[in-house]
Amino acid sequence: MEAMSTSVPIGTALTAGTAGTAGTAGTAGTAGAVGYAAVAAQILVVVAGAPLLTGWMRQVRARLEGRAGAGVLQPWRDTRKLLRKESITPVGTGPAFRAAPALLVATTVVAAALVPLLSTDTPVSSHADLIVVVALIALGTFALALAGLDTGTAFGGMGASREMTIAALVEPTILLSVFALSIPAGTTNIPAIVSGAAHEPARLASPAGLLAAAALAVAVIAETGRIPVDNPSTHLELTMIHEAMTLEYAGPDLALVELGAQMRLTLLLGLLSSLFAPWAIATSGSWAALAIALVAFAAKVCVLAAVLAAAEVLWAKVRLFRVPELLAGSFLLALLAVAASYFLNGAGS
Amino acid sequence: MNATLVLTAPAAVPLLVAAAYAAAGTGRRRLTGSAGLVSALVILACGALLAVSAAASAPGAPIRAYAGLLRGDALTAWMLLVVGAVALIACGATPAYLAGERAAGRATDRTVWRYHVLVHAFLAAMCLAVVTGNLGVLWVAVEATTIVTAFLVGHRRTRTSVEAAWKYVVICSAGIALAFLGTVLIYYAARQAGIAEAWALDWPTLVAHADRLDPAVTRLGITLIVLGFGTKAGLVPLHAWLPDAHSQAPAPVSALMSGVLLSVAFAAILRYRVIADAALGTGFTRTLLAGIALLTLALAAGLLLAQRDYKRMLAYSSMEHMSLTALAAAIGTPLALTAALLHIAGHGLAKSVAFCASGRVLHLTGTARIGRVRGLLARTPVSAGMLGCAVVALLGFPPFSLFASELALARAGFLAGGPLAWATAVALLLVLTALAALAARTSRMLLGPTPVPARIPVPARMPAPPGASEDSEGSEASEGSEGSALWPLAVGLAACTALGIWLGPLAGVLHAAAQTIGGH
Amino acid sequence: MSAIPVALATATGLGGAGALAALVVPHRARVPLVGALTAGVGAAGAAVGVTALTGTHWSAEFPNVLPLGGTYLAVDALAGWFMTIAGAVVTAVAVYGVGYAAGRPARRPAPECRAPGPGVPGPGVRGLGSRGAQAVLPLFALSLLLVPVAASVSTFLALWEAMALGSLLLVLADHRERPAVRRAGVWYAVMTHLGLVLLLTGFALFAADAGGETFAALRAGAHTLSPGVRGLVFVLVALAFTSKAGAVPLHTWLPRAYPEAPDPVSALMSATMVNLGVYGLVRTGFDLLGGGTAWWWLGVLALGGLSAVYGVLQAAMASDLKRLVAYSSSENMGLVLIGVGASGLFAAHGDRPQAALALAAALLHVVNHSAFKALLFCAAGSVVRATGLRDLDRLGGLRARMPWTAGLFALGALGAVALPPGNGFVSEWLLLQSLIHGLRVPGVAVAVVLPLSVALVALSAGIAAAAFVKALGVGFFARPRDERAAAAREAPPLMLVGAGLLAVGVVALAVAPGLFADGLGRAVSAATGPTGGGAPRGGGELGVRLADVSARMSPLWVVAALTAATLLAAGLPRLLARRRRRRVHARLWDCGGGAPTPRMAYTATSFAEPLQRVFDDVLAPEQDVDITPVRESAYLVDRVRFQRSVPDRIEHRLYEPVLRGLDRAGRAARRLANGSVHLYLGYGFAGLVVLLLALTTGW
Amino acid sequence: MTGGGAYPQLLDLACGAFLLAAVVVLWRRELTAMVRLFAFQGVALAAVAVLLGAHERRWDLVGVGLGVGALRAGVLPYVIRRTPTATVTATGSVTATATVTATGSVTATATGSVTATPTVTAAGSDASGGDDGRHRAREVGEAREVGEAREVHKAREVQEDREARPLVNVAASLLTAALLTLLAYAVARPLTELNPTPATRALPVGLAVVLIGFFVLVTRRRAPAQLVGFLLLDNGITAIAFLATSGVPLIVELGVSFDVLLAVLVLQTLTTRVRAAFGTTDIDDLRELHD
Repeated sequence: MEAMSTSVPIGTALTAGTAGTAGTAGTAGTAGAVGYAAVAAQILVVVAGAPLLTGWMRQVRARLEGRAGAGVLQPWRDTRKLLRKESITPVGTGPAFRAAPALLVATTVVAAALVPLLSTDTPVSSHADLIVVVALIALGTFALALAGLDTGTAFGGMGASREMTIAALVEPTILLSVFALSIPAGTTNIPAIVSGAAHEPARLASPAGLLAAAALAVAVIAETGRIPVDNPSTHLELTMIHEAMTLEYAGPDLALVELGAQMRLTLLLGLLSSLFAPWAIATSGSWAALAIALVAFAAKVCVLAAVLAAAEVLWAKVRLFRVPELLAGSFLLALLAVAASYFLNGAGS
Repeated sequence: MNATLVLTAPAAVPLLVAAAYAAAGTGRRRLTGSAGLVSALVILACGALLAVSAAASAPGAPIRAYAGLLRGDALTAWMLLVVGAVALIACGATPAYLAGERAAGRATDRTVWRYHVLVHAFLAAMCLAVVTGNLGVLWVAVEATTIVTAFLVGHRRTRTSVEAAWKYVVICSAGIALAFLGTVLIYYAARQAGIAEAWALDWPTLVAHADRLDPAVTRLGITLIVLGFGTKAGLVPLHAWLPDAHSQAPAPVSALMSGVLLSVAFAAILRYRVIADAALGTGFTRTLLAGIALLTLALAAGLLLAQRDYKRMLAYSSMEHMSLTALAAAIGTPLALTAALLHIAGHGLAKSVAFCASGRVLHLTGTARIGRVRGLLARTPVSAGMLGCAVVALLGFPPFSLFASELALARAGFLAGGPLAWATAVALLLVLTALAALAARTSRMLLGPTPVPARIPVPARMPAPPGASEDSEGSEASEGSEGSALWPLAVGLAACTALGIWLGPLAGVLHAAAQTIGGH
Repeated sequence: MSAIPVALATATGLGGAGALAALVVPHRARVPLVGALTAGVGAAGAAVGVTALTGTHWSAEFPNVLPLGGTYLAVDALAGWFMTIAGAVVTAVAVYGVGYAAGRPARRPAPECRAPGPGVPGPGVRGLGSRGAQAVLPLFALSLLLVPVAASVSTFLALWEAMALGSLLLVLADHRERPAVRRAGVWYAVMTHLGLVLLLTGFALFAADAGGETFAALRAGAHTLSPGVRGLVFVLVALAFTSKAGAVPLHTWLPRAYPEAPDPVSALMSATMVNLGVYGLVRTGFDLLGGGTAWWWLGVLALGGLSAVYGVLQAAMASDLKRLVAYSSSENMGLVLIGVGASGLFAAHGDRPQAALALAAALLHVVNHSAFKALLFCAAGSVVRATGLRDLDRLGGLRARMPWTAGLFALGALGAVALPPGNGFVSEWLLLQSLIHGLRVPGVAVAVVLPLSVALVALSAGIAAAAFVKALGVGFFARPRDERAAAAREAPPLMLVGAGLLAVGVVALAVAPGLFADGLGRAVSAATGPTGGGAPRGGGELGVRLADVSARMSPLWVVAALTAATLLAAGLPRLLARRRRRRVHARLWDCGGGAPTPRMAYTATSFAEPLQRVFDDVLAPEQDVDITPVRESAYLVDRVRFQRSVPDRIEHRLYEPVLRGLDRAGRAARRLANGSVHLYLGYGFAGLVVLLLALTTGW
Repeated sequence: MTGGGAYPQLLDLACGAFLLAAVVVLWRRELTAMVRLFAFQGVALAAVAVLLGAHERRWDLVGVGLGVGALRAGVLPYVIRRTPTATVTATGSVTATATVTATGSVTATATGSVTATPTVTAAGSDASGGDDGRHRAREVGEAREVGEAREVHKAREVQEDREARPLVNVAASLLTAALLTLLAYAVARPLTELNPTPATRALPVGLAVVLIGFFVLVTRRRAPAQLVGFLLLDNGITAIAFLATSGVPLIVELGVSFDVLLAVLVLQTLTTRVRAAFGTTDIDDLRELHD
C-alpha cells in the first residue's frame, strides 16, 4: 500500500533542517524552472486571487439573495483603498499589534508555497508537510489573537478568547484528518498524498476519504471563520469573533488583515480541492501541465466557494457555545475516517 | 587490653560518676554538668575498644569477665557505641537544658542534684544491660532502668509528670515482669535440657545448645519475653507508657530513653531471637515480631495523624522506628539485621537531637502544643534548623543513615518474599502516613513568619517595624550565645549523616554484630 | 575515557564547595560565589553528558559509600542525554539565580502587600539568598546531575531522595513570606515520599526476584521474573516516575510546589527534575525490564494523554502566572509520556525502529520542554520579582517596562505552544509523525489508541496555544491593571543573561535540531538496545532506521521562509502606498463612552471563560453568586458577589476523601490513647491472653 | 516433712493457699485486707520454697525461700501499709499536709466548708462516695486553685483505703479468675509435660496467679491496689521459678528481689505524689495525658 518505501533515518530527517535551505532541491528532484514558476504561481494566485474569490463569494450570495452585488472586484478595490490610507497606531498597543498582520499574511504565503495547489513537483515539495501547513495557519491565528489582546480593549480580548477557543477545538479534527489522509499514502507529505491520490482515485471514493473530506471541510469553515461558526460580515459584539480581534486595525494594517483572511480562505479551499479532487494538478515539470493546473485550480476553488456561499445563505450562524457541538461532530467524522481507513483499507498492511 | 576493665568500665564509671554527684551534694563543691560527659566518653571509648577487638577476632571469640557475667561481642560494642554517642549528645545538652529550667523556675539545686545522680545511674543500668552475657542480669538491668528513670520522668512533680511517672512504672513493671517469667521459663527449659545451673542463663551457652530446648516451653517463654522487653522497647501491647513518659521527662532524658533505652531493650529481644530461632525455627519469632511490628506501626501512624503535642509526636515517631527495627528483626536475614542495627544507631542519634532541640523549643515557647508554636525558624534559625534536620532524618531522607537502613530493610523484606514482603509493603505505607503527619506538624511549627512575641518574649529582639528588612542574618547573630548549647546537636546530626554515607571503620563491627545475632 | 570521572569529580567537588561556601562566606559574597560554583557544577555535568553522548561509557563502584547498599555509577548515552539537559539548565539558571538572589529586588512591595495571601507573594530574595537555601542549591544541582549516573537500586534511590529533599528545602525557602509555601511543601514532601514508597516497593520486588540490586544484575535477571511480578514492578515504578514527571493522577504536588518555590528553583525543578521521572521510566521500562507487554505502555499512553489534556486545561484556566506555567509542565510531560508509551507499545509489538522513532520524539521533547520551560519560569520569575504579582488579572503592560523579559517570555511561549518556528513544534512534529506512522504496527489496540493519542496531542497543542496567548497577551501586553505592574522595572542584567543563555538554547533547538541528532540516536539506542536488528540498515552510526517514513521537516527552512515572507508582507504595502506617512497615533475605539480604562480590558479569567464553559463537565468549576438585596425591597439589588474557582478536580475526587478518611482515622485513633491506665494495662492483658490462647490452640 | 507421701500434699496445700490468696484478693475491696492477703500469700510462697528445698535437700533453697518469705510477707506489706502521709513527710515536699493530718480529717472538712464553695462540693460528694471520678477530678482541680486542696485531700482519706466503685464487679472478676485459671492450666501443660514432678504439676497455680495479678493490676482503681496486683503478679512468677527450677541462680534472685523492692518503694513514693498532686489515689483521675 505504501506509496513510498524509502528508508529515512530519523537523524537525516532532523539534519535536513541544517542542510536544507530555501533554495535547495528536495528529494522530488526534477523540479527546474517550471517548479519555481509553479511556486511563484501558487503564491501569486493565492495573493491575487484571494480578494477575487471573496468577491466571487459575495457575488454568489448577493445573487442568491436576490441582490445585484458589488461585483467580483470590490474586495480588490477595498484593499487598494486601505493600502493607500495612513498607518494608524492605537494608543497603548505594542509591537505584537503591528507585526501580527504581516505575520498573518506571511504564514499564509509560506503555506501557499508549500501546498501543491498547482504542482506536486516543486523545489519546496519535500518540505511540504501537512502538519507544518496546519501549524503555519495556526501560527497566524496565534499572532492575531495576541494582537487582539494587545489592544487592551474588551473587544480585542473577547475576540482573542473566542478565536483561541475555537482554534483549540479545531486542532484535533484537522490532525485526525491529516492522519486519515496519511494512512494510505504512508506519509504526511502533501505532494506525496496528492500525487498518490491522483494515481489512485479509488482512495478518494473510499469511505475514509469521504469522511475525512467532510471533517476537514467543517474544520476549514471554522478556521476561516465562516458561517455557521463565525460571520465575517457582522460587527455585533455578541456574535463576532474574528472581527472583534481586528477591530482596532485601520489603513494598510487592516488591508493586510483582510487580505490575510481572504488568503487563508483561498488556501484552505485550495488545499481541500487538492486533497480530495487532485485532478489536473501538475505532477511533472511541464509548462502546459502547469497552465492546465492553474485553470483547473481556479475552477475547483470557484465551485467550492460557490457551494460555501450558497450554504451560508441557507444556514444561520450558530451560537458560540453550540460551536463545540459542531466541532465534536467533525471530530467524530475524522475519527471514523481514521478507523475506516485502517480497517477498510487493509488492516496491518 | 584488659577485658575485665573494658567490660566493667561502661557500667561502673557512670555509677561512679553518679556516686560522685551524690557525694558532692548540692553545695558549693557540686559538680558541674559537664562532668557528665565523662560517663559518655568512657562508654564511647569502651565501645570503640570492644569494636576493635571484635573486629580483630573471629565472631565466635568474644571477651568475657567475671565468669561470663560480663561479655563483650560485636553487638555489645555496637550498642555501647550507640549508648555512648547518645549519652554524649544528651549529657552535652544537659547544662543548657538545666540552665533553662532554672531560668524558668522549674529546677532547684536539689532537683538538679537528683537529676545528675539518676541520669548516670540510668546510664550505668543501660550499659550493664548491654555488656552482660547473663540473661538474668540482663533482665535485672533493664528493670533497673525503669526504677531509676521513674523519678526522672516525674521530676517536675506536676500533676502531669506524676501521672506519667505512675503510668510509666506500672506499665513497665508489669511488662518487664512478664519478661522475667519468660526468662524463668527459658531457664527451666535450659535446665531440663541438661545445662548446668551456672550456665543455664548464659547467652552463648543457650545459643550453642538451643536446639536441645523444649520447643513448647521455649515458645511460651519467647512470647512472654517479646511481650515483656517489647514493653520497654515501645512495642504493642504495653506501649502506652511511652508517649506519656517521653513527653514529661526532661528533654535530655527523653533523648536517652527514646534514643537508647528502647533499643537496649530491643537488643535483648534480638539476643533472645537467636535462641528462639535455633530452638523453634525462624517461623515463630518471625510471625510474632512481624505482627507486633505492624500493629505498633499502625498505632503510631494513627496517633501521629491527629497529634497535638510535639514531644508526644516525637515519642510516637520512636514507636514507629522501633517497629521498623522489629520488622527488620522479623525478617531476620543478615541484611535485615544489619539494617536493624544501623537503624537503631541512626534513630538514636536523630531522635536524641530532636528531643534535645525540642527541649530548647519548649524553653523558648513555653508550650508543648504544636498549635501554639509558629515560625520557629524565623525566631531561632539554628535551634529550629537542628530540629528540622533531625525530623528530616527521622523521616528517612538521605544523607542521614535512617535512609540507608530503611532502604536495606525494604530490600531485605521483599527479598524474604511471601507474607514478609506484604508486611514490608504495608509497613512502607504506614511509614508514609506517619511521614505525612510528622511533616505537616513539624512544618507548622518551624515555618512561617516570626510570630508576634506572645507570652514569652524572645530576649533582646524588638518586634521589627512592618516592612523593614528582617534579614535572617540578624536572628542568626542573636543566637550566637546558643552555640555552646548546640554543639551536641550538631555532633549528633553530623554523626547521623556520616553513618548514612560511609560507615568507615564501623562497617566491620556492624556486620560482625549482625552476624552475632544472625545466628544462622 | 578519563574525561567522565574527572568531570564527575569536579562537579561533586564544586557542589560540596558551594555548600560549604554558602555556610561560611558572608552574605555579600555568598550569592555570587555559590552561583558561580553551581554554574560550575552544571557545566561539569553537561560535560559528562556530552562526553557520554559521543558514545563513551563509564562505570565505577564504591561499595563502601552508602552503607548496606554501596554506590554503583555508570554513564551511558541515555544518562548523558539527561545530564546534558540538566547541566545546561543548571548553568543558565545558576547565572540567573545570582541576579535573582543578590541585592535587593527592583521594587519592594508596600508592606500591606506582604500580608499573607495567595495572590500577593512577596519577593523571594530573602528566601533564596539565605544561608540555608544557598547551601542546598549546589547540592540540589549536583543531585539532579547525578541521578542518571546511578547504577544500582540503592544508589538511585539515595540520589533520587537527595534530589527530592533538596528541592523540598528549596521550595520551602520562601516560607516566611507566604503561608501557602508551607502547605505546598507538605504536599510535596508527602507526594514525593509516596513516590519513594512506590519506587522502593517496585525496585525491591524487582531486585529480590532478579537476584541483585545493581542495574546490571536487574538487566540480567529481568527475564527470570514472572509476567505478573514484572507487571507489578512496572506499574509501581511507573506510577512513581510519572508522579515525579507531574503526570496525573499523582501530579498534585506540582501546581502547588512550583508557584510557591523561588523562581530559579521552579525553573530548575520544572526543567530538570521532572525530566528525571521520564528518565526513570525509560531506564526501568526499556533498559532494565527490557520492554514488556503492551498493556504497560498502553497505561503509560493513557496517563500521558490524560495528563496532557488535563494539565493544559488547568493551565488555560489558571490566572496565576506561575501556576499556568507549572500546569504546562504537566501537559508537556504528558506529551513525552505519550511518546514513551507509544514507543513501548511499538517495541512490545516488535517494531523496534518505530519504537526508536517514538522514543526519539519523546526525548527530543524532553529537551525542548526543558529549554522553554526554564526560560518561561525565569521570565515569570523576573516579573514576580519586579512586581510582587503572580496574578495575571493584575499584571499587564509589561512589554513596555520589561521589554527584554517580555521578549524572553514570548520566545518561551512560542516554544510551549508548539507552533513553528518554536522549538516545541519540532518535537511535537516528530511525535505526531511517530504516532501517525505507528499505525502500520499491527494490533487493534494500536489502531484504537493511536488516533486518540493524535487527537489528544492536537487538542493539548490547541489549548496550550490558548493558555499562552492568555499568559502573554494578558500578562505582558495591553496595559497594566495594577500600580505595581505599572511601576515594574527591567530585571537586573545577570538575570537577563541567565535567561538569555536559555533563549540561545531555545533558538538552537528551534532552528537546528539536527545538531542534537547524533546524541539523540545514541541515547535512544542506549534505551531500546540495538534497534537495527530487524531493519535493513542496522548497524549504522545511529542504529535507528525507519522504513516507510518519508516525511521531512526543516525548521530552518520554515524560519527562513517565514522571515522572508513577513518582511515582504510588512514592506510591500509601504511600497504600494502612494503617500508615505509616518504612523499616526489614535485613540482606541471606545464606543463613544470615553477612553477605556485598564479595568475594562479582558482579564485572564474572562479570557478562559469560553474554554471553561466548553469543558464544563471536565473541570467542574465552582460558582457562588451572592446577591444582597436592598433592605426595603427584595427586588432591588444592593450588592452582587460572584465567585468562581476552578479547583483541581482530580484532587477533589481522589485526594480529599483519602485526606478526610485519614483525618477521621486520626481522630478515632486518639481514643486509643485516652489516658486511662486501665485501658493501657488492658491492652497488655488482652495481648497476653490472646497470645497465650493462640499458643494453647496450637499455633 | 520429708516424707515422700506428704511432700506432694503439702506442696499442693501451699500452692492451694497461694492461689486462694490471689482469688480472695479479687474478692476483697479493702486495701488493708488486700495487703493482709498479700502477706499471707508471701507466707505460702515461702512455704513452697521451703518445702521444695527440704524435699531436694538444698538448704540454700530453704534459705532463699525464707528470705523471699521475709521480703514478701514482711517487708513489702510493711512498706505498703505505711501511711502515705508519713512517706510524704519523709520526702519532704508536702510538709504542710503532715501537719494538717495531725488535726484529723473532720477538722479539715470543716475548714473546707467554711472557706470556699468548691471545696464543699468536693468534700460533700466525697462523703456520699462513688460519684464520677472525672467529675471529682475537675472539682478538685478547681479546689486546688482556690488553695484549699490539701484539706480536701484529708477529708477524702476516709475513702482512700477502699475500692469504692469497682471497674469490674466482684462476680465478673471471680468468673474471670476462673477462666484465667483454666487458661493457665492449658498454657502450663507443656511445662508440666517436660518434667512431670509434683512441683511442676503445681505450675499452673503460679501461672494462674500471674494472670490474676495482672487482672487485678488492670482493673483496680486505687494506686495501692494496683501495687498489690503487681506484687501478686510477681509472686506468681517467683512461685513458677521455684516450682519449675527450684529458683533462679542466686545472683539473679537477689537482683530480682532488690529490683522488686525498689519498684515497690518507687511506686509507693509515686502513690504519695499522686495523692499530693491529685488529692486522691484513684488512678482514674490520672487522665490528663492523652491524645
